[in-house]
Amino acid sequence: MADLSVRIGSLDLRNPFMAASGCFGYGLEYADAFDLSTLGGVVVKGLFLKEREGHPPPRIVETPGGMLNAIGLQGIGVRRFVAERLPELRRLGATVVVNVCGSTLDEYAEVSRILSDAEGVAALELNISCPNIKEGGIQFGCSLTGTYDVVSAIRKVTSLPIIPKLTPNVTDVSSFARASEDAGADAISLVNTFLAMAIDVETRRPKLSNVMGGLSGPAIRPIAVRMVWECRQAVKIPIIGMGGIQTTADALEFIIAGATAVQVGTANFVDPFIWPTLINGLTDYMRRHAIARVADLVGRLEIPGKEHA
Amino acid sequence: MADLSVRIGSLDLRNPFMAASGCFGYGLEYADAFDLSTLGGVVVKGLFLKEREGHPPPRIVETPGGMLNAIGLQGIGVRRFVAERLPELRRLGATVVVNVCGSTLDEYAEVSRILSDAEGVAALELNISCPNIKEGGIQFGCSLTGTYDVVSAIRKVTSLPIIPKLTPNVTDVSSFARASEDAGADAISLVNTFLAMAIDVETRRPKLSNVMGGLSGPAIRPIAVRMVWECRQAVKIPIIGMGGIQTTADALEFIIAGATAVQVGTANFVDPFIWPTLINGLTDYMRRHAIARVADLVGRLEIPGKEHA
Amino acid sequence: MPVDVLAEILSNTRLAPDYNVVTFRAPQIADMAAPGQFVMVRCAQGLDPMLRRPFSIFEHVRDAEGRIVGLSILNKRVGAGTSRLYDVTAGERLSVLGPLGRPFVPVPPPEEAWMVAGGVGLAPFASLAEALAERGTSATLFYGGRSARDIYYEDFFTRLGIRLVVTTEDGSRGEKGRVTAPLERELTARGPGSTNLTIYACGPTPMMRAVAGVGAASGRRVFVSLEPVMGCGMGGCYSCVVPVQQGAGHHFVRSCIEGPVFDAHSLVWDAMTSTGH
Amino acid sequence: MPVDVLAEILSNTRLAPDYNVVTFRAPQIADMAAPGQFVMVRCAQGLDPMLRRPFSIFEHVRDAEGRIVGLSILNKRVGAGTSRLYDVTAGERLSVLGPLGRPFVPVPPPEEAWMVAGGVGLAPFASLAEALAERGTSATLFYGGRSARDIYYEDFFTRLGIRLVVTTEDGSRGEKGRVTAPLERELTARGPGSTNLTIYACGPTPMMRAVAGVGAASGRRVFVSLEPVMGCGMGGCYSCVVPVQQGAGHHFVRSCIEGPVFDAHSLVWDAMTSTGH
Ligand SMILES: Cc1cc2nc3c(=O)[nH]c(=O)nc-3n(C[C@H](O)[C@H](O)[C@H](O)COP(=O)(O)OP(=O)(O)OC[C@H]3O[C@@H](n4cnc5c(N)ncnc54)[C@H](O)[C@@H]3O)c2cc1C
Ligand SMILES: Cc1cc2nc3c(=O)[nH]c(=O)nc-3n(C[C@H](O)[C@H](O)[C@H](O)COP(=O)(O)OP(=O)(O)OC[C@H]3O[C@@H](n4cnc5c(N)ncnc54)[C@H](O)[C@@H]3O)c2cc1C
Ligand SMILES: Cc1cc2nc3c(=O)[nH]c(=O)nc-3n(C[C@H](O)[C@H](O)[C@H](O)COP(=O)(O)O)c2cc1C
Ligand SMILES: Cc1cc2nc3c(=O)[nH]c(=O)nc-3n(C[C@H](O)[C@H](O)[C@H](O)COP(=O)(O)O)c2cc1C
Ligand code: FES
Ligand code: FES
Repeated sequence: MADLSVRIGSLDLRNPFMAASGCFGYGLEYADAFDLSTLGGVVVKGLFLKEREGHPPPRIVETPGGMLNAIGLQGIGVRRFVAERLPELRRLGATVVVNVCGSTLDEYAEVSRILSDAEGVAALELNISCPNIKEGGIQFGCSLTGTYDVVSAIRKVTSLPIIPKLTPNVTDVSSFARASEDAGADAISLVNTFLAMAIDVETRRPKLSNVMGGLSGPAIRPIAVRMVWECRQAVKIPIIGMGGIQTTADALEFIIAGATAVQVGTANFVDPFIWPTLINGLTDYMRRHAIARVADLVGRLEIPGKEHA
Repeated sequence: MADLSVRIGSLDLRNPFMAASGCFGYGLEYADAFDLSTLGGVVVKGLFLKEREGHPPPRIVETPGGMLNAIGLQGIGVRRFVAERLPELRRLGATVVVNVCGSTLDEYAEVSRILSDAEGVAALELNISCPNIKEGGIQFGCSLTGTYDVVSAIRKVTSLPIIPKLTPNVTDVSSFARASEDAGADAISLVNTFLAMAIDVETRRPKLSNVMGGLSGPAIRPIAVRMVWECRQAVKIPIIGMGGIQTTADALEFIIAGATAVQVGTANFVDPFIWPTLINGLTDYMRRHAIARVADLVGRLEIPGKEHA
Repeated sequence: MPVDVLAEILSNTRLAPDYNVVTFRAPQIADMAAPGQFVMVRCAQGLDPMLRRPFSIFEHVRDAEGRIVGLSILNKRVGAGTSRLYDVTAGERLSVLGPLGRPFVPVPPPEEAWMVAGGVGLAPFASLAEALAERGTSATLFYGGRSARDIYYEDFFTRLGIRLVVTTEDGSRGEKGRVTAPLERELTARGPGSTNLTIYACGPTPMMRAVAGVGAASGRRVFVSLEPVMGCGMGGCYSCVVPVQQGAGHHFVRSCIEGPVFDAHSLVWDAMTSTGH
Repeated sequence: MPVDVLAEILSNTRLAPDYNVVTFRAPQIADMAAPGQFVMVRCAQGLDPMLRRPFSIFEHVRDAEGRIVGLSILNKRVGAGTSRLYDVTAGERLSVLGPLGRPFVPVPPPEEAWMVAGGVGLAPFASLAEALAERGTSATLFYGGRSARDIYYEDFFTRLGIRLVVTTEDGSRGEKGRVTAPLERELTARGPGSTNLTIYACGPTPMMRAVAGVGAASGRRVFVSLEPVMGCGMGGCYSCVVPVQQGAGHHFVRSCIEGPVFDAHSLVWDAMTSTGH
């Protein structure tokens, strides 16, 4: 029987499949549909210190092979999350990763401190890459020093695994992976969404109230896989890969490119019962290829002798 | 009757629809399928000074809503093009734009000089953005000074309109638009393809012989539209927009976002007879909306009072 | 608890150039479904389109013995997904997820129930009408369409003993004009609060807003079923929010799990984005 | 000059769990088509998949009066596009672009024609066989498959007076083993250059390479129809290149316009990427 468990720093996951932030609410929304403890992990919606209303609708629009979203990080704030959601998530045995947001270094640190003091948070994913709000950390995520500063600031206040989530909207994502590693990150996750827009040509207006939004879904997968592969060459810390994963084969592309775990976002909207399918598919693949542990697959891309790049 | 003609610097186009470089051979491949002079313009495959063999197959692979290509700029070289292809293109009344490639500033300049001396070249599109070959100019296209240097070097040797083609694989495409304008470009075109990869999980090998390739097609359209809109705010020179255009509505998204003309690449593979459909669709749209000239549509995105970006 | 059923399509009945009824073999969902709940339908297997689309559960489909064998949806063709559903053929299988959302609560007698439907907004009222009939609640359906072509299923409702008031904008059927006109007239005729009656409305946002207005004016409770764009239907994406009153301002709540049925007076209509037919 | 026809599907005949024949109403294309030419089929309207797929023109489809009404393709299900084509239903319409590429040139008598087909590689030989029969050229078809299940259309060829030599890898039909075995045997029996004969081959790359080898060994001309991945079929994308000899090395040419039929001896087989069934 294949061993699906993986290790992200000090964090043990039952299997490599995690629900991506913002695509799974606070997890509890899915609790009576299935057993949350069967997932590798649940990354909850991005949280600031305070509650946020987010952007007015329309907040999403479908595009070829994907979708744009500009939710604007609506959320209940970290304190209400800890008080009202976390206990139930613990009770259900979910491996909870919190997507940490901030407008300032202090806010990132404060949110992280509160989460470290709470019971039942397995790791912190630092959202320095939300393209949809000015103060959403993208100013940190698009600057190497900004990335370094956020990670080191949070490193000081928590012993939880910290996982900066990188934006794909940069020239060289691997340099951001290195900055994260240098600042003491335990792992990195990528990719967040691609800044994009769609226009209703009949009204000549943007289709999203926020004008721009983030592109996710199968459309971006080949770019995300490339970025994971580039980061794999650049850093030693584990990578959590995501971007358009719909099937086990899609997930395997990320794992073979160098991801130790993967997250599924948009595909969870299309099929909320996707998890058993992914898990069984991976077990089956490992049996067929006689692979004992997922770790034996990570980064095992084989490049025939010919010219690379 | 709507006026479809547009102006790109000193270059007049019958209509805004151009065949994108590398997706239309040297044009002549399509000459007996239809009248090339009915297109706004034909951008021929990228040309270096010398012939190039390109990468071994497989050179393309389909991905969700798009495709990857790593052709490696196979081509006959600028001299053979001028001798063997250009005269026939002229005879057929095609508006010929040549996609200029180079490994060095000198090569860019030399290719440009040869093309300026030839009869029948309407403009030069500078390929500083091919993601598929190390020496394909991407080292210029990903650096602001590199972009500035290439454009000014070519500005010195030609009076033809020069149109740098920008890569989307950068953090801030609008800064490259400005660098191009400052260096004397007559227009810019964007986007080239997104660096990406696909993996065959059964063999654990890349699906392309070149490992990485460029993502094109509908999948990238929302990102490309966003980039055109950003560049529209940044520069005064005309923009030629492209990326996943399949229908007149898709083209209108680019025009409304700020493109004066558009190019169609991948969709030409799916439907080689797409041109009349696009042209009639635009005529029809302009009638329905009582718009006299395409110019009246360019950049006319209307943003409702609410918060932007 | 919602279930996802790869449901066989039992029939596709075209009612007009852009309206059709699709019935799915999904007894598991139909058995649980309450009036006003909805399903998320995956209109195509692949990417054309990719996301599911929300549809009110229209009829409970029964076999000869009256056993529930499935459910139907009333589909109006407006774009990619609804066009696919307009073209489906019996025998095809599509994923149907449900039942989802908070239902209409059918009032018991002596309370009266007035339903107000605009176009495809008729959908949630078939099962609500059945529930009301079961309880013996006397009910009226105010039903507005653009023209006679858009008015369907009248006998379905009359057979249940529902009183029908039909309006069309072109007057080709019933009273000419908006459906809110007869509603307002009858409400004033009744005089404020004279008898207890509750109003249920579904249709284009402006219509629902108007109904909310006349209802408030005559002090009646109004429940509306909203139809915002929905990405997931399960509370996961926060795309479907609508503004509900909070102090002086409003607060965005997810209509897929806190709705789609809302007390009209709790909504901030000025802040509402109107999608719609 | 190729044309693009939104062609009605006249029939879809399943031959086996992964082989079927689809006939299209596309007389404009069939009328112009020569043996070995191909069409680019848009397997779906949307993005599943997006790019067209290349298929050899299999039969010319004729009506009762023998007028050409369309063409058929022999489809083997290997992925997204061919799976769609395996599932199409009569009445559906798909875009078919063609005829494309350089055809086989049928040799005239007294020259003999030997055709070598591996699996779905049979496709181009139906029309070549007809052309040869018209010219009265005596012809043989060496036809190899994995098992009896993969051997079709024998009477089509025998009716044309073609001699058939069938092999299957499991021996469930005809001779057990590779199709190249009887080919090689018969070639040696003939002795080098004794009678003029030309070999035509289509199938998996390794098979075509082997045929090229035995052909060369006995000094025969061999023409192969290659099946690389093709993005456009019109010479626009440079995706379909194959290596042809140039001096000591090779040069990549576009097989969609300079092929798909090539003189096997002009190809650099060592540099050939094998796609295939
Ligand atoms: C709870 C609920 C119940 C619904 N019940 C029904 C029903 O019973 N029958 C029915 O026909 N429709 C119903 N709708 C509306 C239906 O979901 C949309 O019409 C559908 O999602 C449009 O998808 P599309 O791909 O065809 O259009 P798209 O291609 O997605 O969009 C095409 C056009 O339709 C508009 N549109 C998109 N979403 C909606 C929406 N939710 N409402 C109105 N316009 C929209 C878009 O703005 C665009 O202008 C319901 C919606 C909700 C939220
Ligand atoms: C000139 C020409 C004529 C052809 N004639 C026929 C024919 O008559 N009947 C027929 O069934 N097929 C024919 N083919 C092959 C056919 O085009 C491919 O099988 C098809 O494109 C695969 O598409 P797909 O979407 O099903 O597979 P994809 O999803 O695109 O790929 C699935 C698998 O098939 C492999 N594959 C992709 N392209 C090819 C290819 N060109 N050849 C072999 N394997 C491929 C891929 O590497 C992958 O492993 C022909 C190809 C050419 C170039
Ligand atoms: C509706 C929506 C909301 C999202 N919200 C967040 C968020 O709050 N924080 C975050 O880091 N990423 C957020 N993301 C990005 C996803 O977590 C993920 O990085 C991205 O969607 C790519 O994965 P996918 O293609 O599987 O969806 C959101 C994505 C979507 C579609
Ligand atoms: C097969 C292929 C070859 C290409 N070759 C070139 C090229 O030689 N020079 C260039 O500037 N762009 C090249 N491109 C990029 C296109 O010109 C275009 O910028 C890109 O494909 C986006 O447009 P599309 O989505 O309409 O294809 C190529 C694209 C494809 C798909
Ligand atoms: S539709 Fe996703 S939260 Fe309501
Ligand atoms: S398939 Fe595009 S050039 Fe041959």
